[in-house]
Amino acid sequence: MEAVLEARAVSKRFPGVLALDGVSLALRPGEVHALVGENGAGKSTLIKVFTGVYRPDEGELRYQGGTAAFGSPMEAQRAGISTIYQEVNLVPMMSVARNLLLGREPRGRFGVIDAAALYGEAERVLAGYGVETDVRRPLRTLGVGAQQMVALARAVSVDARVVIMDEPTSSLEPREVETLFGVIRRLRDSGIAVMYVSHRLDELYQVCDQVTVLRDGRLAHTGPLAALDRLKLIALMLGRDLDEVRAQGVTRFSRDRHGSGADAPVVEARGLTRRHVLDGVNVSVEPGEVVGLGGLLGAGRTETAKAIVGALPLDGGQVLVAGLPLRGGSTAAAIKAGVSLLPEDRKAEGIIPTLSVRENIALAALPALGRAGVVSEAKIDRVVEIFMRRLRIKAASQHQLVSELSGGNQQKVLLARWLAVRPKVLLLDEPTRGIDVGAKAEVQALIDELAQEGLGVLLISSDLEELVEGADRILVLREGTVVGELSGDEVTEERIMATIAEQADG
Amino acid sequence: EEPQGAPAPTGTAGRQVVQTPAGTAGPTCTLEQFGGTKFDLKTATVGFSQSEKEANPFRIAETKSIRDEAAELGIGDLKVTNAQSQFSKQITDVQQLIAQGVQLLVIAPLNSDGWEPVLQQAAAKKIPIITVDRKINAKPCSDYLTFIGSDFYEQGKRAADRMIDALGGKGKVAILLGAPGNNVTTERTNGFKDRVKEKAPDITISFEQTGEFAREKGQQVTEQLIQSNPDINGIYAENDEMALGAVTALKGAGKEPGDIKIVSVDGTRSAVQGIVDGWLHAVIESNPRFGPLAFETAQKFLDGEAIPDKVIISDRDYDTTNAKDSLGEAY
Amino acid sequence: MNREQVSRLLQQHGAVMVLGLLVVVGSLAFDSFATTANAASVVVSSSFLAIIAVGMTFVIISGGIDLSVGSLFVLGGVLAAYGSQYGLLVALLLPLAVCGVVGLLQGLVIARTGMAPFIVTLAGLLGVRGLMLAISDEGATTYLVEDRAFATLGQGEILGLSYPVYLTAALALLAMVLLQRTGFGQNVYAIGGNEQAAALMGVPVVRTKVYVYVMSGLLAGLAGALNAARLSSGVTILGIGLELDAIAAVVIGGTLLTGGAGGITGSVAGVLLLGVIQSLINQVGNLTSAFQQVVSGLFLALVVVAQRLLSKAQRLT
Amino acid sequence: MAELTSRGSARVAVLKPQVYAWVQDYGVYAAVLVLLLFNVLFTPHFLDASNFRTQLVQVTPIVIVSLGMALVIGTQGIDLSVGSVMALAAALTVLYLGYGWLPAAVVAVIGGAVVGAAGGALVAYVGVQPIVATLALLVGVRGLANVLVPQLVEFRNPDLIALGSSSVAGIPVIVLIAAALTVIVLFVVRRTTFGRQVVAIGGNRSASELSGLPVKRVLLIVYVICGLLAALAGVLATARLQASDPTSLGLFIELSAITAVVVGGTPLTGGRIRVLSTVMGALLMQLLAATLIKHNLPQSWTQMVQAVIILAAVYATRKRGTR
Ligand SMILES: Nc1ncnc2c1ncn2[C@@H]1O[C@H](COP(=O)(O)OP(=O)(O)OP(=O)(O)O)[C@@H](O)[C@H]1O
Ligand SMILES: Nc1ncnc2c1ncn2[C@@H]1O[C@H](COP(=O)(O)OP(=O)(O)OP(=O)(O)O)[C@@H](O)[C@H]1O
Ligand SMILES: [Mg+2]
Ligand SMILES: [Mg+2]
Repeated sequence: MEAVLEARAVSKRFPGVLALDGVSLALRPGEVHALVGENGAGKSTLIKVFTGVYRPDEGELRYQGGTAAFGSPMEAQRAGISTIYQEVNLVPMMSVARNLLLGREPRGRFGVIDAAALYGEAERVLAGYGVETDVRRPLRTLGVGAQQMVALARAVSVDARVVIMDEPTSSLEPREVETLFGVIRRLRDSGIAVMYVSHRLDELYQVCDQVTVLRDGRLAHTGPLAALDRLKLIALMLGRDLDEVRAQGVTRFSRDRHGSGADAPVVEARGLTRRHVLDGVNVSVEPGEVVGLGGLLGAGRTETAKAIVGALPLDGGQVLVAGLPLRGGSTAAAIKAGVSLLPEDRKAEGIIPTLSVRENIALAALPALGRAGVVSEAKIDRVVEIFMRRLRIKAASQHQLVSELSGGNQQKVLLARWLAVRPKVLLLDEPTRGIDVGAKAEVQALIDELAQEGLGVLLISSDLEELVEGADRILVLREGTVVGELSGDEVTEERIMATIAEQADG
Repeated sequence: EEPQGAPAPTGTAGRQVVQTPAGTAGPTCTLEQFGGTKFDLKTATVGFSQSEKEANPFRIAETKSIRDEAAELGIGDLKVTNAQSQFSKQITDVQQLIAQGVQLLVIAPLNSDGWEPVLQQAAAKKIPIITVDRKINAKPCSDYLTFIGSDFYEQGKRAADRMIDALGGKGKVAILLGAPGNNVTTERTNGFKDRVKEKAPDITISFEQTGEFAREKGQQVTEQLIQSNPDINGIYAENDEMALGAVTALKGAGKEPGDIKIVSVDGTRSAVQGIVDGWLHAVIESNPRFGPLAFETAQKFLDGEAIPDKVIISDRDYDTTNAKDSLGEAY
Repeated sequence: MNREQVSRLLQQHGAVMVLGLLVVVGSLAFDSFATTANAASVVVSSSFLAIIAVGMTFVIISGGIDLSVGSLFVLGGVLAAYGSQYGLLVALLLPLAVCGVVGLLQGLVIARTGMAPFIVTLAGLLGVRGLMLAISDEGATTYLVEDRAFATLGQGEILGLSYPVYLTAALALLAMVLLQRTGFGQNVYAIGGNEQAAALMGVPVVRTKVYVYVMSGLLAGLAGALNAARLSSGVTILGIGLELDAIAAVVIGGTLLTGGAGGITGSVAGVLLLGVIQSLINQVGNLTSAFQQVVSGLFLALVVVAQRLLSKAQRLT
Repeated sequence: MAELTSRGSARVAVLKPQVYAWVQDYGVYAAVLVLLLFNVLFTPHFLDASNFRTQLVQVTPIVIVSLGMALVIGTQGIDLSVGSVMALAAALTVLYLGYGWLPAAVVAVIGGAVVGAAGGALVAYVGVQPIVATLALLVGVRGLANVLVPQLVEFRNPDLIALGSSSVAGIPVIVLIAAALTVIVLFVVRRTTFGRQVVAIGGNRSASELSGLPVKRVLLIVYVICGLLAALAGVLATARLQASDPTSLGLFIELSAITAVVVGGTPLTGGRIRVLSTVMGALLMQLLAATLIKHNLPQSWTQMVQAVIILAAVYATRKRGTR
């Protein structure tokens, strides 16, 4: 069949990086086309070239049989190319309904927006995606996952011929992922072309027909997905030998349990309470133990982690580090005591976009990397070098702006920031979100290694597989309370699901 | 350290003198013509609207003179507002004074034009308005009662006379202009230029830049000026503050007193002292002590006497012949 | 109405509440404060700033700022007075055309080049005042309003309030509809809330920004023209620091300087708040000019702190 | 072969952005040079040493104020109160001059720090937006200065006058002070933990909070420093004027300072501070004003030319999007 959207030998250059190097890709109506590759392979860049955010330096774009040069995302959208970008791109302060229907608001008399119809329509649309919320509240009051669903609903509900999704599931719950897949299949059946970017390989096999693999900005493979098994796909992405990949396995968590179970907890949270959000949450982590936090969207996992590091004002509760109470409301005090949080929202709470990779890594450890308030460039050099190597951060140089890195590499920079302060306990909120298989394995191995060295880890992840393989013990949260604790052999995906479901029904 | 420029002395020293004795020339106005009703000034509510902050000798002396005279006469209810140099605020201020029920308004206008809304309201209530120091462009005796003040154009001309004297009728002169758009600036400039053109065509005005009536600006502009135009012979400053700034600049550039002749307008104590010290050549006075004359005029008006449409006061000159003796009278 | 709605209302109308409070306190403290004449003078004199603040609200919600409004205000007045010798129509259209074009240029520069609005409109502030001085012989010439019909526009009264008050009210209402109930308004919020996202969502960023600055320029020019009609002359010394008053009013009204949130009601309340503060200071009567400034600075600080605490309290509930 | 060509074209493509980047970073320097050249050609007596001394002396207060302003802008803030702080410093200086010039200057600088602390506290702890918090101070503090010293006061303290008008090796003392302050601020921004924290907070406040930075304290200190520097500028300006003039000292200097900072390439959105370019920005504006005055342009022209030059300078240093 004729391609609806096609890139022919497209190249795109950024200062110091050739992000795309002669990439060709054809997208046909009624197919779901997976686009995969390591972090920084150029996936997001290719998408942005397709949708008029960037203009290609070389090569040609073709849309519906003619050459296309979209001047702006708006033009692409008008022409029928609808996109969900990797970072949630909505307006946080506007209401859910207005975000959803921006530009397509129902009109009443005199062409004036009909507010009642607007909210009604928004509620109706969102209900179809399993989001039930007051559509008048500002979008920012929703969790990341719910926001992603709004973005999805927005993109799909316009009249589109091509729908592009850049890691739509990275912040979705399993149930929402199912909803999403339902939507994708419906789109495919109605003859719409879907491009799908994800690092979660299982998902690809569930919905995708075709696959294109990018590596270092170049086309590594394109063809039917069914023809490739998982290992082959990984090998293509990593550009490594099949045997090598096979030997190392996919997740890098070792199967043995960390922590003796006899140690005193290094951090212990008692009765964390905050109205409407947390209700008496107790968490403790021992040295060398990886504790998982499970639960659905909005269960309060992020809030628990934030409360522990003092980034969330509490109505009640206490945090003890090595038996000593921590001063509430002060992240600095928590970090000093050895408790650090890798936040969930990389863009808003993680990176400092105006600073370089180097400065981002050194940020939290600065007081230790100097004397009398004067920084020592030599000490920073050492730390930055160590972590850039250890985490294999891919950047033109350590002086590159962090905002120019791919999502996965930004995440690694943040991990490096936290490891540089040598914490006793690390709270990781979705540490592998948006990270490619290679990097994901590296991060997982790192978590393992750190735990072996005696670091306590609190792991929050929507990826059940990761949670099960990584954690020694799992607390399941629902509506701000701990509703179950699983340890030893109970730590399985089924049991977690069951615990959530059981409580939800009861 | 004894701070200079203490508040003006009270009493009769430096009291304003009317130039043209009342009732000799020009149209006049009586209570009857104006259409107002007689009231007792002592028990009346009187409003005074000041235009600029009381932060320079002129404004301080002006407000003080009004307040002192009101106290002297036993006027119980004097309401004072200050527009802080914002014309819109002055309009509102006066409207609010009217709303508070004043029976007599004394206004030091920030600007001559733009008084329409106030004049209408005052006319409707037959409130007599006396404007001091600056004129209002409107009809005397109907829109307002009368104007008491100096003739700024005349001041400019007199300054030009002193400059022509000082330079012997030829040379290069720079003007430090007041704030742009200000009536005072315009008139003092025009008076000076017209006179120079008329009497001393050999004097060229080679430089005019605004010093915004402020000492620091006067200093900065003069520094630039004498650096790039070292051949300048005289500086006409449209107020004393800029002249004193110019003096600081000249000192800093290593000039001696009298190297460059400075003439300015106002007559503040520091400026008169500057004449004594030899830095200033002459200062044309602009007398701010409006209190006695304003209330005297009001009283006469209420008593049914005819009031001239403008009361121009006679300003003095200060120069080396009288500066030392007049120091006590300067404000 | 539930708790959340009540507190949301509180926050959105913090300025209105502080205004109410101030009026009550003022009436109790001063006999001559709560008179109709005084109220009228506050309302009338506030109306010009209010018109400017309406335009500024759009600009600030879009994430920008417009420092040129004070200069446009005075330019508008001078042009209107000058134009009035050719009749009502010219008196109105000349300032609107020129100020609109200035707004258009600023908007184009800001939207096209991505230069900071603060600096572009700061240049506008200087350049427009320079233009005004150039056409008024360095400020020495004050054009008088020749056309009676035009003067009436600024001076005519209904029920003791002059026409500009009603015009301001109408404009504010129109602006509210524009902001809340049209696609343009939504685009303004979207751009201010997250410009990048707005662009990706298909909002015409450049066009919307340009419109916003054109509107601000037009409204500032209109306010200047009406003021000239009221004063019957094109006074050249007006408008210095007016942009700061307008910004203060908008921000006190609850609009975020970072953009994306706010509304017209708040801005109008903010303007009235500034007017009432001034009026209260005048009521006290015998403060020296320096003390007046201290008091208005304190008042302003108090008002923003109160407003801020109100909105904080809301977030905690 | 394909490898080779692609590398070759890559070099060309890299070169062009470098030119942009250079203009972006050093545009102010170029503009200053152009203006200097113009003056050398067309302005009489421009090359006199006294001329350069005049320009440097006049720009000193703006430079010092701009240094503090650059720090504040780096945190994504703005400080409108600097002019009023200068006025307050002028008032305090002359009030306490009886105790000698140094104690008076110290009191003045402390006064500035207190005002800075007030603004900083409103911004950091109450959460008021910087522009309004400092606007309230702009109004109130100038009033306070006028309450303390209602009108211009001349003084005869020889030490203070000497501070304002004496030179060391032909360079005015106040210029040396400004240079020293520039070096200090440069050091603070580039080499200290505090400096890094300032830009980090400006770049992303919530990330900085989560990284354990003492965000509120840093903000407070930044405003205190800004107040302190403004007060110092006020003392020096007073020394030079040989009079304390709280009414008009520092009027509208906030706009000049902001212009200097922005023309120097520091974005108003925070997260970046360019110290030397800020000084250059101030010099550019000073030189421009001097040029216009020396050529006796009317005020109307002066303002319009300034507008155009500001736009041109900022246009050259603006951040270019990648497309
Ligand atoms: N605006 C930019 N400026 C400079 N370099 C950039 C820019 N955007 C992307 N890059 C670089 O281009 C390369 C490709 O980035 P891209 O975001 O397309 O990767 P990706 O495949 O989407 O990775 P991820 O899976 O981590 O999201 C990376 O090396 C990145 O550093
Ligand atoms: N869809 C939603 N509807 C209403 N409120 C929500 C929704 N999502 C989140 N919230 C609010 O946010 C709070 C916590 O959400 P958050 O998403 O941070 O929790 P989480 O367990 O960390 O989930 P996540 O998997 O997204 O990290 C909830 O208590 C709720 O008040
Ligand atoms: Mg990506
Ligand atoms: Mg979460």
